Amino acid sequence: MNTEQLLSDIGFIKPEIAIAITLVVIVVVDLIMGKNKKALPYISIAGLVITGLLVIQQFGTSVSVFKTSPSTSLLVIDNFGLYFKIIILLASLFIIFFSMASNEIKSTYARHGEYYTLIFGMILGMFLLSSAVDFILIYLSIELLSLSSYVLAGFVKNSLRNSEASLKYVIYGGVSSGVMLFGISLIYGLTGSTNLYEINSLIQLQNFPVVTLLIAGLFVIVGFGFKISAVPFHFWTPDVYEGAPLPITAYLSVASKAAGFAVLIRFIKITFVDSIDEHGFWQLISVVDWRSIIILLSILTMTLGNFSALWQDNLKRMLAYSSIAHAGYMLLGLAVLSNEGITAIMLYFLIYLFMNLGAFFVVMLIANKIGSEDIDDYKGLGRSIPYLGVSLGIFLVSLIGLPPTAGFIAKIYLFIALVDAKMITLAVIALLNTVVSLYYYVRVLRNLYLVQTEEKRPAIKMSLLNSIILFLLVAPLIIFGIYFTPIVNFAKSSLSIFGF
Amino acid sequence: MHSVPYLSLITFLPILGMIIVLALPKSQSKAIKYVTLLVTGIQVVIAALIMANYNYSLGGVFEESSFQFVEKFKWIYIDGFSWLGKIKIDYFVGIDGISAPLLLLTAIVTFIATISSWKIDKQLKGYFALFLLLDTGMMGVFVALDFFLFYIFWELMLLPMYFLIGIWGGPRREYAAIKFFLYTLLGSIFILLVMIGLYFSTQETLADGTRVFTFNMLSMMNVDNSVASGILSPLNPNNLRFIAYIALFAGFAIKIPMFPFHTWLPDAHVEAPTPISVILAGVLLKMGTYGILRISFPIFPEITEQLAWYIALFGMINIIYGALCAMAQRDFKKMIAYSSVSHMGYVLLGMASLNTMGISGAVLQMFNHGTITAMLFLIVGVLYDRTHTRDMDAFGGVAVKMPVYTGVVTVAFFAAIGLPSLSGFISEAFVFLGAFAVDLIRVLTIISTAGILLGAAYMLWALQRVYLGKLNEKWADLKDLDGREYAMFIPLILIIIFIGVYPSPMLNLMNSSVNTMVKFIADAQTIYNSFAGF
Amino acid sequence: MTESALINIAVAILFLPLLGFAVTLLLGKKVKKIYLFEVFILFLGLAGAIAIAYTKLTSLSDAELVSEFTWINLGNTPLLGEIKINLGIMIDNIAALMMVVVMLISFLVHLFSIEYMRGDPRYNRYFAYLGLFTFSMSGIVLTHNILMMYIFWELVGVSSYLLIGFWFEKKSAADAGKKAFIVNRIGDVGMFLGILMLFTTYHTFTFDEIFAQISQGVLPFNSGFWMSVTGILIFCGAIGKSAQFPLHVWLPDAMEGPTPVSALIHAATMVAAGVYLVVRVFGIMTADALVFIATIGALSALIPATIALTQNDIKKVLAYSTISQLGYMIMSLGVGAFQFAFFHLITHAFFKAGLFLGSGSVIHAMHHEQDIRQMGGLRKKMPITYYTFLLFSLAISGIPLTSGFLSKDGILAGSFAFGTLTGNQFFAIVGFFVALLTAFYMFRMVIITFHGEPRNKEKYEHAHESKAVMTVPLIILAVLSIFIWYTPNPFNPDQGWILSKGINTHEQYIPEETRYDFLVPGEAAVVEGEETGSVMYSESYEEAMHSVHVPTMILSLLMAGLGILLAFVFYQWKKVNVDRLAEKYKPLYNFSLNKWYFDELYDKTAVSGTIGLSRFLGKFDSKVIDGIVNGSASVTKGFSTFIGKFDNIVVDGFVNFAAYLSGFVGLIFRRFQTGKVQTYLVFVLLSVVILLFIFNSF
Amino acid sequence: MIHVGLTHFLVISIVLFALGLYAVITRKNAVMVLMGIELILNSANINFIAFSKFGNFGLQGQLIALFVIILAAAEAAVALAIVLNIYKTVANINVDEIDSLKD
Repeated sequence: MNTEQLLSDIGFIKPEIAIAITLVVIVVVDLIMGKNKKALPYISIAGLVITGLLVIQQFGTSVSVFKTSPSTSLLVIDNFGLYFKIIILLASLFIIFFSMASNEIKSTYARHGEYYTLIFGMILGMFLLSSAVDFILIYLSIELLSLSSYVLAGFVKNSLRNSEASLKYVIYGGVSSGVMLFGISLIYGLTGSTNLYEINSLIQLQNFPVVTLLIAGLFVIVGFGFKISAVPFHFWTPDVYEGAPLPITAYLSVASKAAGFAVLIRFIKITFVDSIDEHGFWQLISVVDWRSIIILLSILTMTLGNFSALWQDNLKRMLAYSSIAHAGYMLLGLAVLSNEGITAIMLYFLIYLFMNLGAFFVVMLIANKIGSEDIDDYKGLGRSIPYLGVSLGIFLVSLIGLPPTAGFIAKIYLFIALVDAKMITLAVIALLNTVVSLYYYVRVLRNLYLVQTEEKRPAIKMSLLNSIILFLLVAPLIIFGIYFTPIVNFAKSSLSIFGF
Repeated sequence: MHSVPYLSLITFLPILGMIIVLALPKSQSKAIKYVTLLVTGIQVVIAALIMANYNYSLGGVFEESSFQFVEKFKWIYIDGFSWLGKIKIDYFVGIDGISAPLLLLTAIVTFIATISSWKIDKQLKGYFALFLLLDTGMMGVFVALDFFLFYIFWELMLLPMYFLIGIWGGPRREYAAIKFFLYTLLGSIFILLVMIGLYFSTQETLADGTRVFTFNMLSMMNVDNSVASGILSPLNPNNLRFIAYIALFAGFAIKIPMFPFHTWLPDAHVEAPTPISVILAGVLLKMGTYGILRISFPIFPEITEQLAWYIALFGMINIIYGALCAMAQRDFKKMIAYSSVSHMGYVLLGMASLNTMGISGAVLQMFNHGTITAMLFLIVGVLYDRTHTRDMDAFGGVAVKMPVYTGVVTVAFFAAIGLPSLSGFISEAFVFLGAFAVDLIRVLTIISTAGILLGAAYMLWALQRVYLGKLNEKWADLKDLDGREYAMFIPLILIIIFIGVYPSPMLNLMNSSVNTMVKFIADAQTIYNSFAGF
Repeated sequence: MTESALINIAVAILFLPLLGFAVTLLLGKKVKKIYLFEVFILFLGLAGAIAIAYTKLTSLSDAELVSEFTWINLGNTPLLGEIKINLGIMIDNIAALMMVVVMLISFLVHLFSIEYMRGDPRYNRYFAYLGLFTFSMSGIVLTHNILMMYIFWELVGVSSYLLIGFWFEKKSAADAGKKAFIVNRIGDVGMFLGILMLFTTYHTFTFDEIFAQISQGVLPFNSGFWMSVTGILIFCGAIGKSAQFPLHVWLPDAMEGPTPVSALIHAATMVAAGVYLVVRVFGIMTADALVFIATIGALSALIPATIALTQNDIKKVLAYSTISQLGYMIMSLGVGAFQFAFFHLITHAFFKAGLFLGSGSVIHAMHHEQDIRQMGGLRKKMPITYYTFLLFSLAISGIPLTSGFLSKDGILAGSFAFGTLTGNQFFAIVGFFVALLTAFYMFRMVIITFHGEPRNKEKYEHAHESKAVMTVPLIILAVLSIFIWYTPNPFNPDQGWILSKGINTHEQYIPEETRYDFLVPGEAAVVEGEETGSVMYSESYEEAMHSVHVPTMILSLLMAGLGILLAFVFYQWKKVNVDRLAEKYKPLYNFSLNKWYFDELYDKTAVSGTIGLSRFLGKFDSKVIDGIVNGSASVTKGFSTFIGKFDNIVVDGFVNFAAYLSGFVGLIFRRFQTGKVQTYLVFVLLSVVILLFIFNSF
Repeated sequence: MIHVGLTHFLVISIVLFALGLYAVITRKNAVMVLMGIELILNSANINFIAFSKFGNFGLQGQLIALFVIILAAAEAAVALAIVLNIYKTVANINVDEIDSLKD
């Protein structure tokens, strides 16, 4: 490929470049300023904002860049990817603010340079992941993402919880990415290509040994499943979430999940979809019954997530399981194998972003004060922290999926997709799961408000900034809960995946 | 189409009130109370205005044109799904003869409940905020004509109720609250599923001629709107309408509460603070039966006909079973709670008759039970405030110390027994007259008349155990009613007596709608049978 | 013109007592003398009633004054057609007469109570309740439709409940009130079902419209059988109110109420309402229904009479005699002796009210001592009471020259005639036997109470004749118990105005094949009927009546005489030692003394049955139903160690079972979360392998 | 002189893969576990190279292998750093004893 081609292609990855530049700037500034790290978060925020603008400005384009051959390329820029990039950016933005508020992170003031650098490492990984269409790039970006998050998970060095989390994370992640890589190698062996589109067309043309394809596919899915923490690849999630610093936990639960979903959806859709019928349902290439696999995974995921969450006393851990459960719901949207389902997932993610981050944020602020994430330490706290309490309530209610919060919209949209695909049974299972989830979410509210305690509970003074962040997290849940046209439109318009 | 958006006003006024209450400082307890009182008071006024401007001749039920105070505008309108067409949800409210009485009831009961909330001292800011939120939810359910909107209001009540029981309730309040929450949520997920199913089975034609899926209840009632492929459309030879009906019915039955889904009720009532019990029994229970009338009946008329006998059966069970259980209680409030189970049975029985007298009776019974049972719970509250016990055997001879109060009690109890010249009698008589006229359920009706007897038995027994006999010296210094309590009881008594003596206004209010409903269901048979072919 | 005037008066005297009730109740606390207002209203009522009766009977004897208005109008309904409920009042001779009886006795009782109730803490409220009762009773009398009948039916039930339990501090009183109301309700449920039948068939409640449709041959479910059923169901109401067997148990307990109340409600008027009801709907009573009615009547006449023999509470004796007399009337209706039933209602109203007020005066004098064994010799102390009481006793025993003789004789003749026509003499035999018993127990009471030596000295010392306000009513009633008011001929009432003019009988409307043969008027009867206003009986019946007239008179006189004689032999001249006799026939004696153990029977069966069932269901509900939905408590307990913390959120119940289940599932799941990363990896690999095997099959 | 074909390479890679997993699962010492991961990665590498050689798909395979080697190095570096950190805090790097985080 020639240079001007290359140059023009570079024009399409401005956001990624912006991220990279910010990363470098952070490193440099960190070196120059030495002890004073005040500027770093603001630099990162600026970087994110700029990137955001670039991303938005890219909306509508649908091209494949960095051609490896006339037909194949490494990246595609399409609304689908951009949508997830927006989500990732939003999440990162919030996380920066969280980090500024979190005691844990403050305690590592000296190493803030690394911290933000690593975060941007993650962001870069996720960006590439959400628009990669070549296994090489997919694998590389996953590794990029993982390596940064391994370190971040154990960022607070002197804390055993942190270190243990990161150790588990790195081993677990290492193995799963290894397995994935092995799967990729098999696929490469079968088809002689690592480009999803090419593989797709090849599979359609000649029929490969199913077993090998299945093994390969499963191995790859192990890798993705690890990222989106789908059962049975989820085991790291609770431990790491509990161990990691809270902002990082929040970040993992939203951003890296989002990237994981983006790539998983893209992988399934590009690799195994034959055609799309007029109702927007995907016709799979009939080699392996991926749909059943996904259905199985999704049922396992939400059920296990919810039922295990019942048992948790540590709020962080409970939220970890709840995030697993939500991954399960979203997998349902994928199981539908229809544009409708994908829209549902994307909508769900946007809303999930706010409610989950919100929940973690409140937990963090409370933990900052009372130094515990144990649900039993929340007893009777509600009165002394009116605003935090109420907003936590709203987040949890939204996580349950009750109107008039956006959580309800996310759920109902998912169910609409399911019923539309005549998957009533799945819908019922999901709904029953919702009822189960009520137990543990409400348990928190119960401890906050219903339980009367004698001893005076500490009041928490909120800095203006935190109040604003809290508001920014709560407001959308209510607004979109009542008037959700814009987000649905947004999700819908971002549906177009390159090549279809 | 009225220029004044009465319904939106009456529905969202409490939200405004809630905001004001939240804005007020904790210390301003008086102000908070008065704001709430004012808001609910205005609601009563608006309700009165609505009744004043109500056109008695319009039928409603299934045709939008004959609904009143209709407000309808685009709420959610998402275009350009190649395969799904548009997503369209309207803000669509309006009332007909079936919702109008309940609207009035809600306004009145809420107002009374506010007065009886006066004694609340614990965190009253939160209390009244939630109270008002609940109010909006209830009003909304009764005015919503779009299923989606209906469902939102339906769920909106859950949380406030959970907290109102859970924070201001009795010793086992947490258990009661979560039980209420879970039961109702379980019920509403069925409703949700059916709602989505119906959504995909119904398309309405827009002005520009395009057909689009809709949550509009009225469209769902019209067969012409159903989509052949829809899983709940009668055009679909292997549709799931039957299962859907059961699910929907179960969803509503939990709220009624219908045997055997009733077990949350006694707990919730016993633990809830008095005003909340009043609201719970006075309004919330009605939503179950209202939902059945407003949604199940007209949308699934053919299955309604098929299952009429079973509905009546459950009605009968509720009547007898509830009465007998009530008889067994020592806890005053529990007794009343079970009596509610029994009285809601009459509503079911009346609805099952599917004829004008029966359904009018049912709707009127909803209204009457709302007022009467509200009074009963207030009565328990009055006693509980003074003595802090609800064990009926701990009393005796209260009448000596509180003659006026006992007079009130007598009126309320006899109203509950269905004494002629008090409102309870009219509705029960209508229910029986309607149900007896139907050959199918006549036997069940005859058995149900035992309820008349049992009702008298447990009510009078309670009356005697608590109020008559020798005065239990423990309560030698009981005070009779104070002004605030007069304010709660007198309006209710007047309503009960007025409707008992001259029910025509109420009956006329609902009559044309009930007739329309009956006719609609009767006619639907032939229409739906024609699909039996394929 | 006069019609409308009468209607207006009627409406006025119907609602005046309600006004009295309201005013007296509301002002009772403030104005001490407000009860006088109530009494005054009753006086007006009495005047009005008499005016109505007089004009009605003299000027427009055969007319039937109706005025109605539409109460509820549902218009033309889809499935049921036109639905329109009219309420209104109807004045025919029977109603007019009944109004006089009600108002008169009510007024007298008001007077009597002024003295009797003096010093009661709730003095005014008592009069208020009396007002309520009078209102409801007038409603029953004046209604022109069965729905309104039912409405006021229940209202008298309530006022009776309030008055019986007036001294509610006494548990027995409160119990009695409750019992009365509930037992009545049993009957009312039957009546209500009957009403349902009628409405479902005829879409109206108005008597005349129903009758009209019946005479056109419209029957419930088009069968005579269901017509009879309907009739019997309606009659159930009467069984309850008129305390007929087997629902008679409430009346004796009702004596817990103040004695004037017993006189007004439980002797003269309310309990007679049952008879009045049957009189009203007599037109729809088929032969089968009437036989049923007659049987009930006969039993109710017999059983209480046997019980009254041994009772020692003066009011209890009277109560049982009341039931017995009501039984007479019902029986007489059953055998078709329609007029005499109503005639006896009137006469009985007067002398029984008299008896009660008399006993009231005695009780008042004896400081609320009711046991006749504590009395005796009161004759000298309270002459007026004694002589009036004696007169009433003669009347109830059916001794000539008293009103009682006339009506009772008519009833016996009626049943006798019925016997001769149908060959079933059961009712006649019962009738005569009861006549004997009645005479006996009445005079037993008279003798023990007023004759002989005082048994309780100091009570006797304080005893004294009551004040005029109490004795005057007695005298008035006594006067009214003499034949002359009803007929010139003391031995045959037929020529008396009350039978010839007053009670102009209804015809029957049901198809002729369902009636008694003798209730099918032949041609001649109709011709004759036009003179008497009666178009009811076949001439064969008229003849039978004639033929049995004299024998009946003789027989009944014998019975009454014998009864009185025995009473004197036993108690006055002590020729036979009663106690020895009682010893000798102890079982019989106890059986009678304990009222045939009816209360015990009902307690053991119906009452405890219901209570037991309710207790069971109560448990059932909290344990099983909650259980089924809730999951069995034992399981929950067993695993409570597991559920531990989880219990705090959702204590037991469904919540619990689901909780337990889900919790258990959760437990299984958490076993995997060992915290050892290598174990995790094993699981992952395993699951991948499993997945492989599952999906390899494709 | 036997001819070495694709199968041989594949067999080796499978064996390596299995060994790697075995090491990861069984070894107590964290460093050993990391070694296992390296084995897994390299088994994949062998695949890539073998396929690209025998399946004559061009050089893409070798290319990937290079990338992977680099990444493996990076990963190892990070992992070892973490292990070191653990060792600092608990003076022990036995993977199966580090299980304070669990249900």
